[in-house]
Amino acid sequence: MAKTAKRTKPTQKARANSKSINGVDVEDWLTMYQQMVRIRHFEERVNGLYTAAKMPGLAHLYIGEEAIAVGVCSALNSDDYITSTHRGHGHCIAKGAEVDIMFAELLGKAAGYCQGKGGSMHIADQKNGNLGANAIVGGSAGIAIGAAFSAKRLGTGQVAVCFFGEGALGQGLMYETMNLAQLWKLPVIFVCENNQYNEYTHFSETAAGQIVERGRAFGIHAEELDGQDIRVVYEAALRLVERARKGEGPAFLMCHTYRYHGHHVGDIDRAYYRKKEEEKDWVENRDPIVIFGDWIIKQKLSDRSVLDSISSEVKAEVERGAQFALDAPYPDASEVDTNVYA
Amino acid sequence: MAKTAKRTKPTQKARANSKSINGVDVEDWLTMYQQMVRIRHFEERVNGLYTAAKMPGLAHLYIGEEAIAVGVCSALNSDDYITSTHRGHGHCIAKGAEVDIMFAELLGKAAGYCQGKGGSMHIADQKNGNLGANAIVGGSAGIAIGAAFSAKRLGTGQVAVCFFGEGALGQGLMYETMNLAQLWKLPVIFVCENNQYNEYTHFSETAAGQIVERGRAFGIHAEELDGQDIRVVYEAALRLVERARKGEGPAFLMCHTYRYHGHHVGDIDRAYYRKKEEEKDWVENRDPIVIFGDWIIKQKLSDRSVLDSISSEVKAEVERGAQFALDAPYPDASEVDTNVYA
Amino acid sequence: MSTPNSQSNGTGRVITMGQAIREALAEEMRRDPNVFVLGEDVAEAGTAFKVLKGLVEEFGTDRVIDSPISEPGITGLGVGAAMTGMRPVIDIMFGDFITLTMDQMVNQAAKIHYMSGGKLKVPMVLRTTMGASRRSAAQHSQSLHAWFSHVPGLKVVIPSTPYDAKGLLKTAIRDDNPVAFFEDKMMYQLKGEVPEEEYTIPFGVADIKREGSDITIVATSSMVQVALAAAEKLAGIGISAEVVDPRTTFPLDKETLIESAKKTSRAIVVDEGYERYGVTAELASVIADGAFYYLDAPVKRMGAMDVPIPFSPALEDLTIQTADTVFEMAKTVCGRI
Amino acid sequence: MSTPNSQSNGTGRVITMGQAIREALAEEMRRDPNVFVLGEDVAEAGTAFKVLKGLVEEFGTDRVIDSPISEPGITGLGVGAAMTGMRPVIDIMFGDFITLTMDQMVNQAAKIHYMSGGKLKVPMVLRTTMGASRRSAAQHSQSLHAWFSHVPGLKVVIPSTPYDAKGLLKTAIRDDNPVAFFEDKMMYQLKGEVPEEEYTIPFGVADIKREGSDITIVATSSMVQVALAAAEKLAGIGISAEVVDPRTTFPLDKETLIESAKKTSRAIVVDEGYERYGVTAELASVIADGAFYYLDAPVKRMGAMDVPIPFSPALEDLTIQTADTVFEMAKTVCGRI
Ligand SMILES: Cc1ncc(C[n+]2csc(CCOP(=O)(O)OP(=O)(O)O)c2C)c(N)n1
Ligand SMILES: Cc1ncc(C[n+]2csc(CCOP(=O)(O)OP(=O)(O)O)c2C)c(N)n1
Ligand SMILES: [Mg+2]
Ligand SMILES: [Mg+2]
Repeated sequence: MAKTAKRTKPTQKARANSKSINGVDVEDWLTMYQQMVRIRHFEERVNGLYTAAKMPGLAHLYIGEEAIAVGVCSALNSDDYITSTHRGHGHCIAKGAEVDIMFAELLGKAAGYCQGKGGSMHIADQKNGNLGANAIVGGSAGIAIGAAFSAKRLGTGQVAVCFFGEGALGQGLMYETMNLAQLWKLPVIFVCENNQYNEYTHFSETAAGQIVERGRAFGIHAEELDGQDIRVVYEAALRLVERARKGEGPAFLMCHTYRYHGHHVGDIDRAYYRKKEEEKDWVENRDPIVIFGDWIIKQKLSDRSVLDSISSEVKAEVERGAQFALDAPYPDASEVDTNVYA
Repeated sequence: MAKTAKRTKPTQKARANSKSINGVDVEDWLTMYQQMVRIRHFEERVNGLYTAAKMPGLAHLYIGEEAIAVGVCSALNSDDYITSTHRGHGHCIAKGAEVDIMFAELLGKAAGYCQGKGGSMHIADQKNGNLGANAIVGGSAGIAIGAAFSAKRLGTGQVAVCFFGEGALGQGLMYETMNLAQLWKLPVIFVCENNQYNEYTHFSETAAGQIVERGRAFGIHAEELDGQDIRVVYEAALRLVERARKGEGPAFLMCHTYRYHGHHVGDIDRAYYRKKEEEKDWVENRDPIVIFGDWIIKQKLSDRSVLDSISSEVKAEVERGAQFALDAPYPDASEVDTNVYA
Repeated sequence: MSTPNSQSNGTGRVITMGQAIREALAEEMRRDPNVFVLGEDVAEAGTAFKVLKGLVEEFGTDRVIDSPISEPGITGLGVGAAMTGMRPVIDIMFGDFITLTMDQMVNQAAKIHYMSGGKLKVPMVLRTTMGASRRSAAQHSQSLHAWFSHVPGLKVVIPSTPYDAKGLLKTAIRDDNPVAFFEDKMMYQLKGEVPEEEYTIPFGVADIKREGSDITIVATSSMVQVALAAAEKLAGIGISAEVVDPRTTFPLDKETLIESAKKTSRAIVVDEGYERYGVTAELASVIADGAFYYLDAPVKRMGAMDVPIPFSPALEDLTIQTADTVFEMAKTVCGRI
Repeated sequence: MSTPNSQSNGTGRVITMGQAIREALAEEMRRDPNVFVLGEDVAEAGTAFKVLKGLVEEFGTDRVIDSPISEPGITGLGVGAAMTGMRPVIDIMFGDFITLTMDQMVNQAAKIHYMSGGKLKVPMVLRTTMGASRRSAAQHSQSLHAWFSHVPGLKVVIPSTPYDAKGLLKTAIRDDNPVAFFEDKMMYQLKGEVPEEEYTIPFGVADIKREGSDITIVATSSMVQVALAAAEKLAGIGISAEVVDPRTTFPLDKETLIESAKKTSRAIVVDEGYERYGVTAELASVIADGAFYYLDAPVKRMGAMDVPIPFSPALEDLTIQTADTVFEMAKTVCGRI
């Protein structure tokens, strides 16, 4: 299994022998950068596999939203929990998964994280605390508060993050779980990835009022921020995770973002629901990797060539991972009715 | 069918030839008073029937909350819609139902509003716009916005009121429907009857944050008021109904109130979840009928003897209604499988 | 209204199942201004399956309405609107999401007419999908029509051809009761003859999709094509199979099922729902009871494998019945091993 | 663990079904600190049925937890807690409200083990009620266990005696899978022998509640007492009825059902769920298939009448099977008319 790059969790305090900005080590900023780039390359390869008819089913790409998954997960420990969505590859990578095993899952191969039984929409990586993607919009909110409940009851100090798209705010379960979380001060953070669209419908047609108020209505601490700037996301996540760990209860974080591609890989003609210019504006002016890379260079934490080599290394890793998965065998037919019951 | 008392809907403007306070005719204030007393006597008789083992099943009494149903329904036209709850007798009477037919329903008799098929928890009176009590907590919110949707689409000018207990705020459906109502500016008013308890649990243990914020989170106009004072309820209802009728959208009205009796008629020993003194305080100091009666007298709209005779007339009507129902036949066995399909 | 024979109605006009469904909706919306469509991405997108593409252009966003992702809420809105004069058609994208509508459909829609002693009614349609083999994994592949079929007050339609889909959907929209309409998402491209002239198909009338004399294969929705393919193969070895499609699980045309089994003396039931406690159980037990004295072999059930539907193509294809598995079972039941 | 005979275990200790359930919970909570109970009014009130009265005094409000009226939310919390080390017992007051839990139970709980390739598991119990005749009307009287029984990944328990309830609930709590446990609310006061010493009852083992030779009556939950009363009446006219209680609808002990029917050559199945597409369909078709060559008469199904459950006592009592209706049906099946 390919593991080319060191992926240490950024620590929260500066180390003496290392240049640090905002209390974060340079290596850690670079690790975050690498993770974002890893997601980007992974997703582009997924798109390629789909286009080449090498991937069964569909996939929902995370490209454009990388700063959120990486910013939030970089504030978590490896044993903290996350629950993810149909658009879950980014969360999975950000929480520490290996791309080769992920590709295997996406191709329905036995070597995949779920033996090929789950696929893109159900990828889970329990070793790194990823309790799974979920193909029911909003469906994982109960799992997230349940994990937070366990953490609190067992006194482990773990925190749970519930990632969800703004479309999930249509689901009543979100409100039931926010109420429960706040009532019992559960260590859970609701991270709303507002990429502006529920499938093919703009969120302004589906969400009345101000989204952050949905959290505040339950007395939950809520913030709204630019999801394209990982420094902003990371800083907020660190604070809120810390707060939750100390027993101060849940938080709601609403991040503005954008998905560059279609709702899923097959959603090519998008003009009927969003303008090309809008897409162009986000891609050209608000790309999270560009914003972060430029800042790194401006701060002289590193230079372009280092960033470029991170990118090419990761790209090679991703390519090896895809190849591994393409070559891997399908599960044996006898697997079809195993794991139905534990 | 007993119809002893004239029950005209109070009009919103003062008539020239009639003493009026706050723009409401004296007769209309007295009609409201009469309706509150009718509910009170009806519910006491229901309790008596239960205690005497003459009523099948259970019933949830509305005693103590009369000002809300009457205050709100007095602001509605007869063809406006309401949806009601398991604690629905008050709404049913306030919307214009006859007590004899109601008693027949509660006793499972063929003469009942639903031919005895529905009972206390499903009583409906479509002629007066009552779309039914509902035994699923929060379960009628969809029906309420659906009725409002019809009204808007058909251009009828009708308004729908969704009555619900504060316990229903635990149900995700409430939030889904508030979002839809506000998105599409549906003429619906969400009336929260906060009687402090979800069955045997105080609402502070089940609801995080401030309840009115639950409406505001969706951009819905929300108000909080004293549900024991019908003048306050009525005034607010008039305004909000008017607003909804004009197409200005939904509203959320949270009324503080208290149920004097148990959660249902069988809930006798309540000390483990609420103090006798608390009950006593509401009954003695915040009774909606006493508050209203005292005001009527103080304003010299009427005097005690008139109020007393309203009460005794209504009491006799209720007694005749109960007797009618006790004497009425059960549905024929052949009715068991009719009305399954329309 | 006439109900021309479904196999070959002689019009020569061939359209897809998706087109047939859109036609049915468009015709009913023209006929009755109170019919409207509500669901996620139904308007400009024309649903995730593009089945309704074009509808919003004719009827506008007031009648083809994009909703938030609120299955319980929109179903509830449908119930209330139906009670007050409208005829809602609620679109639930994947049949797996009916889990979210169960309270509104079962505790509200199904019971309101009865609970009100017949005074209120709920003329609404819930359109949704079913069917696996789309590599959509466990939460986007189920065929959960057995649940609604269990519930008094609901009617359940599971069409298998463009012709049936159109005629039955028009009937569903005109019905005064809540009707659940399940469309196999793999069949939207299936083509079949559909006449230009208007028609409806009554509920509770099974359709014999192929006549035969040696064995009865009762099949629903997606499994009808599978059964027809199996029947063709069976003909090759001299077994004459009759393929019967109930078309509605409720009302159920028990008589046609039983008569066919009496005639052939052998029966198999095939459905894409999970096998246990599913539609095959009801159909099999109806036949086993009604044709008891005529049967030469036990009625065999063939549902989907009782496992969550796996993503991997290598596994998913093993979970649903195919022309081959039905062929083999029919051979066995006919004592040809 | 030993499983003494359920009919008469000789201990002489007689307790109610409600007590048996409370005992099972208390014992498991003592044994395993990760077991907790979550539901509406479960703590001081001890549930609406008072079944858990006293539990909170022993275990405190950290382990017997009152919840908001959020069936989807608390079921979801249970799923997540189960995945991360706890053993939640979620209390859903009325079985009618499982409508609200379907997504969490079916799309999440039931599938997580499989979808994760066996890496995650969901050891939780959803306790709920069933049963009519309490004058609680259409939304508080249903027996909806057929739905969960349809779903791969779930196990479903429907006990009929205090003894079974206790032993099966302990097994449910220790099981590593999501288990739905249905308690007939009219049976909480039913008394029966329950030994002092600890025991569990394995899933998937039917219990022969009465031996007989002329006809098999398969009955579940509340219908077991009805079947036993019918058997007693049948004995009076010389018909020896065997009463078989599957105890769990999944896993289902097909063998015992089939063997009994083979022995008696006649069978009836009785269940309190709606008849159509319900539990009786599965049980009847399993027997009709498995005992085909031994049966002298068709297997007859007796479920609840297919109507929303009416409030009026004059009507409600007509909708469920009674000792008399079962007696009459058995007579007919035995050719004694
Ligand atoms: C309960 C449910 N309803 C509908 C769908 C179909 N669906 C899949 S993704 C999606 C849009 C989700 O939008 P959002 O939550 O904003 O996430 P995004 O796709 O934008 O990341 C919909 C409607 C679903 N999977 N689950
Ligand atoms: C969905 C659902 N869950 C639980 C119940 C059981 N139940 C009936 S009334 C009630 C309490 C309702 O409290 P609230 O909404 O405040 O109304 P109140 O009884 O105080 O008028 C509960 C939990 C129910 N009927 N429906
Ligand atoms: Mg989105
Ligand atoms: Mg209350």
